[in-house]
Amino acid sequence: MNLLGHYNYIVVVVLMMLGFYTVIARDNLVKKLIGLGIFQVSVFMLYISIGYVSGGSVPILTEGVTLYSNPLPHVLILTAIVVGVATLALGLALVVRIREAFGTVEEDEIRLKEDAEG
Amino acid sequence: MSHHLILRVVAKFLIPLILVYGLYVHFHGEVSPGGGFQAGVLVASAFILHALIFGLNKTRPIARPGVLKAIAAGGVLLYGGTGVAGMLFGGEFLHYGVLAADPVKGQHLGIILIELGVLFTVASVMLLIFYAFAGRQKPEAQ
Amino acid sequence: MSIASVLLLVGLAVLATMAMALARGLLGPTVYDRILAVNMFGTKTVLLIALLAARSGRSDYLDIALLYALINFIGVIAVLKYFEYGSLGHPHAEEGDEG
Amino acid sequence: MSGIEWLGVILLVLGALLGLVGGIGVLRFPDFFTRLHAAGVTDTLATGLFLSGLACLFGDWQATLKLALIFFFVLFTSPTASHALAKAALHGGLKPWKRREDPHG
Amino acid sequence: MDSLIDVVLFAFLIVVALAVARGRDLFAGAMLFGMFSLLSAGLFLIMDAADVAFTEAAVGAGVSTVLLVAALSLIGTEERARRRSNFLPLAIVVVTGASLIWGTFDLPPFGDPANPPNHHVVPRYLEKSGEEIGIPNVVASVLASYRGFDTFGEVVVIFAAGVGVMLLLGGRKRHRQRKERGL
Amino acid sequence: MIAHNLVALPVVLPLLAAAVAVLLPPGRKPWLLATGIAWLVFAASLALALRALGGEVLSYPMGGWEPPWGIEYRLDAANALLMVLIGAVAAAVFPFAGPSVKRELGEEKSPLFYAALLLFLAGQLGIAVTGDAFNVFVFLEISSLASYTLVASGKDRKALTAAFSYLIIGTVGATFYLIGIGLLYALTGTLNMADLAARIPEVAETRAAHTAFAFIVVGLCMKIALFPLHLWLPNAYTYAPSAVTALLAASSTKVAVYLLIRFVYGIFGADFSYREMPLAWLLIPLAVVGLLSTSLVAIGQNKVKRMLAYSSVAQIGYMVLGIGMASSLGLAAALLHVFNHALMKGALFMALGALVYRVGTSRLHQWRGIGRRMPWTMAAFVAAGLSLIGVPLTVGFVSKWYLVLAAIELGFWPIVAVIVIGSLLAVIYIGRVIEVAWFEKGESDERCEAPLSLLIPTWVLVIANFWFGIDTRLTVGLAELAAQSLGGTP
Amino acid sequence: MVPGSFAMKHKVSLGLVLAALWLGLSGKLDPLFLLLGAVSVGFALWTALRMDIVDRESHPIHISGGLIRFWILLIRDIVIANTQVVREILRPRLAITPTVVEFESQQSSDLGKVILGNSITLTPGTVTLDIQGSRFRVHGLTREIAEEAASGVMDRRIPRDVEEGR
Repeated sequence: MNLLGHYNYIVVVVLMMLGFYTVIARDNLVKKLIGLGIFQVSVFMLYISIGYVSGGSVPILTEGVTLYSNPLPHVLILTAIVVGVATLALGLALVVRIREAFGTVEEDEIRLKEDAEG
Repeated sequence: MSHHLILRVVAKFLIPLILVYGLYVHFHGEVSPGGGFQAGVLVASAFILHALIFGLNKTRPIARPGVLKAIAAGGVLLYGGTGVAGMLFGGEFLHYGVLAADPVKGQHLGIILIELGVLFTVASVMLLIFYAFAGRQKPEAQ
Repeated sequence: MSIASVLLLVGLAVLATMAMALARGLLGPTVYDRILAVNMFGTKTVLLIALLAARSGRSDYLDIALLYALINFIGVIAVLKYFEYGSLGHPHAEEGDEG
Repeated sequence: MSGIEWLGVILLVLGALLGLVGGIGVLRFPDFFTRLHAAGVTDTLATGLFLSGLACLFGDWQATLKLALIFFFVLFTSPTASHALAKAALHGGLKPWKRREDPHG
Repeated sequence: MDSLIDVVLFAFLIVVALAVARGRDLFAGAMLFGMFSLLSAGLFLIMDAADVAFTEAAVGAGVSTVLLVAALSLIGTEERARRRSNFLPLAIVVVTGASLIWGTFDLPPFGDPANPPNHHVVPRYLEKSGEEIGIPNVVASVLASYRGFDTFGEVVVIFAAGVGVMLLLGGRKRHRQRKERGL
Repeated sequence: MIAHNLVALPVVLPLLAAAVAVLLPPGRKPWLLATGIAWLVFAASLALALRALGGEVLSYPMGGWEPPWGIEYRLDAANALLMVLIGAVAAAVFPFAGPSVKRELGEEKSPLFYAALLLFLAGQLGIAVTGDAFNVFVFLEISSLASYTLVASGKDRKALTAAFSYLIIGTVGATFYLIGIGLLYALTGTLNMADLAARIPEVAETRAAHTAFAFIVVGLCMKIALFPLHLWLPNAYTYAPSAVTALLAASSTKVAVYLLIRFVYGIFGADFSYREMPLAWLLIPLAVVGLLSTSLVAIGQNKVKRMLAYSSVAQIGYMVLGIGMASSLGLAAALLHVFNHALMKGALFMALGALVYRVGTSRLHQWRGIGRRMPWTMAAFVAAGLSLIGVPLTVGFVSKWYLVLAAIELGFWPIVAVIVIGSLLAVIYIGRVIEVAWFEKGESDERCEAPLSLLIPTWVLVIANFWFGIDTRLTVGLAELAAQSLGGTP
Repeated sequence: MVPGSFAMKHKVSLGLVLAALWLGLSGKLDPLFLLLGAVSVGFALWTALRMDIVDRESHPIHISGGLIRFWILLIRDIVIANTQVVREILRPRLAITPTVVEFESQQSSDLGKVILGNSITLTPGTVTLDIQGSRFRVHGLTREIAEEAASGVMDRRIPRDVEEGR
């Protein structure tokens, strides 16, 4: 194990957990979505770190260059970013509707209103 | 916001430039970073800028939701259709090599078609989503 | 002093500026200060990306900076519109060109 | 380093220093409107110097053109955004800070 | 050069993420989220992922911010102070994070060209895509051709989000009816 | 051409049809299109299953790029079983959706609604056949986004919050899965499932592989709604429109269970999962506790839909129990129960939808005497309920029987007892409904049978419950074949 | 806004600007990319026309002569103003005297006002707060800077031909 060589991974994990914490600890639904976004973007960083090759160059074929970064994680993350936006858009649409129906976007207040309804 | 004099003039000036830049990003995706998705976002944001400054009521007639919906579906169909064409020409789904006599030419053709599909869908869906949010009125305080 | 080390130093200076903008964004106190900070942060990032482009010698990275310069503007406009009208769709204000 | 590279380095360093000063101003100044001026420093001259310095280092016409384009966009959008922001702040009831009368307003 | 800028960017990211986790203003949260995307775009660029940086900048700075602001204009920006205890979420996060860090310790070293991902599957893309696909951007050729089906899925995901948002937010009539019934 | 591309067609057809559906005018046309597609998919999946039953493994390279460079679609006995299941349920639920959704939601948004339904179907099928670990994520998200939308389109405002918590849990689960795949990729350099399976043994000793395994399993368990992670499910099922509930209950969690099986046995291998990792110690206790506790909760519900939702969580316990036993027989039982539970829950929720169509609610106390007013509909409910309990000659009996056999084989006697107790609890909650519906007096005795357009699809599934309970060649054959090929014993 | 040949002129100018932008960005001269460029420029032009945003405001081709002189003077002003603001920022004890001034501008066209307003904002130390009719409200970092802005130096410098056609 090599702490210096891995600080990238460690920081990425810390970021992920900050996002994850926001998702599970905050009651506000918009905040949850923002936390989810941070969680996802940090996972993307994990992938890109995996694909990084030190001394390599961006994977666009250029004459005279032999060492490229790994393009596959880039491709995967491009797809995942799109998935992230799609989720964010849908989640926000849901929150807007929840606000209209319940008058609040705080999870515990919503739960109280729901329980009152039975 | 159209009474914002400065904003209005600058937006009028910027919108065509954003459009050309977006399409440049699209068509040069093969040689440099970029591609259908980023271009779709840029094209949509040109329209979003228009809507922000001149009001949604002015943007809707220019890019009508019905038309956008058709373009969005059309993009998916274009992508899928290219794939099905691969099947019809005797290959697998999304096998572009069989689309032309020379496999490399076929690949090229296929990639151009599917990137267009991506552009269509992304640009129109982004704009539709913006319409859906911005076109809604704030609920009365409860 | 090689060009690479100059670029590094300059990059750190840009990052320091970004840090100050970030601090202003976190301190506030008004929402306008925050938007100002975000806008400034954005322009500095454009510079940073341009710097990274120069480091790798690839002019196509500049496309990213260009994209960001354009998109950042739209974000700020959206935020402002929200603060002035409370809605992005804002149907009225078609007339009355001067405010 | 060749002459043009020296020029580029000097421009870059100047731009970066100017940017730093702007950043200090944004932190130091007492209210939103004054901070706007400090941010203006970093947007105009600092960006211009910085990008032209990079153009010297690139030494490639396409990069120069793109850098010019970036500068051009920043030049257009930044005062527009500043103005819109100032206008919104005024509209939103923010009072400019004034010396003497009310030092903390 | 990379590692120093890298470290500073990571520090910024942590500050921003902490501010999001602790702050109470949703609007500030939205702006910080934009910053977060932007900073990560910078990191992607440092790690040679230009296409990803491009997309993240477009999405994070453009789409996400505009969408969040648009949604906040319908929701309101104040967030109420939290009443529940933080203990359980904190415990879950610490356990998850610790296990992940524990697991990443023996990942192959960061940036080593000898890592397994660089020697399986990918060499074909880098060596042959020039002649098989004929375009220089390897990311584009993998995206559009070798893994074109994933990209088809990506387009469909966006399409699905569009369908969902339109189904949820399109049309005001049903919304009024629901509110009368609901309240 | 069709024979060559048959593996891809069930996924591609609904995807394209979803785009077409958006373009159609509101009304019946989107529904007709969706139904037609569902039948085509069912036919294709049957044809595929027959080939898989012959022991054939079909590999289909998407885009013509052979694996591991391209995305592979790979059909063996396990996914053939799953495809038949999804196809069958869709073929029955889609026709049912027409009248039911028209009554519950109106027709103005039918193009979008059926587009979402088709996207959901395509996503599920995509997960089932793909042989690429990242492609799984993409299709997982397609089907998840569609299902959040579908759940949120329920009438009650609680549907919105249910959909939101589903979205949060689902996305966190998918992201955990993504982390796991990322770590695996860092270790092996491949995303193809078969290739992964071949390369994992080399790195099995590393901690990164263990972490990857943990994240994938936990992520999938969120999607499965395994006991402590199940909280999103009851609300989502309760407030979604009836047709959507039938479809979700019958396929969504089942696909996730299949994925878990695929990863635990097919990719990591039973040896790694049970020797290297203490998976059995995790799964069996959770399954047992979940099975018993949620069955008890189900008894206490006064809304039938919610009761069935909790029962679904309990039934997931049986499947996980089968997975946790780590034997070929247990695995076969789990796969069998995936299939059989889909049939019975599909039938139950459809019968419930037909009842709600007339009564307007699923509150139990308003169902008094409903058995006399809607005898055929209620009979379908009862028949499917018997299958849920596990009465002989129904599918429910077959899978529980195999589960008991697997437990006996390993000498896990307490588990046999748990299975029996679970069935007894099911007798109680189904019995409550029967009691209210048949033996309590309602306000009127007027006949008001559900329309034939709802009854016929429901009864088709009910009959399937008996058919596959008696003739078990296809299902048991495929399940055993799958269990053998996945390698059940560590 | 302006009918006939006048509008045509703006279309052509916009088209040329866009084509130049494409060529500059692309830097490729093979037929395929030129064709794609033509398509892109055509699309942007068509959209701009549909949006009705092609007019003298967005494409002020009628300003020609005085523009270069104006730019040079503006750049000089920006440099001077920057040094002023930098001095204020770096002063050990802040000595700024923020002031809001109002003044009447001679610009009658919208374009003239925009140019003036943006020029004022571009020069650090002054920000245009609001434009009401021809009345400008400007915030200055110090009283001197603000008063200089109100003195109308910049105003008089804007080329006369901005007003053409009004």
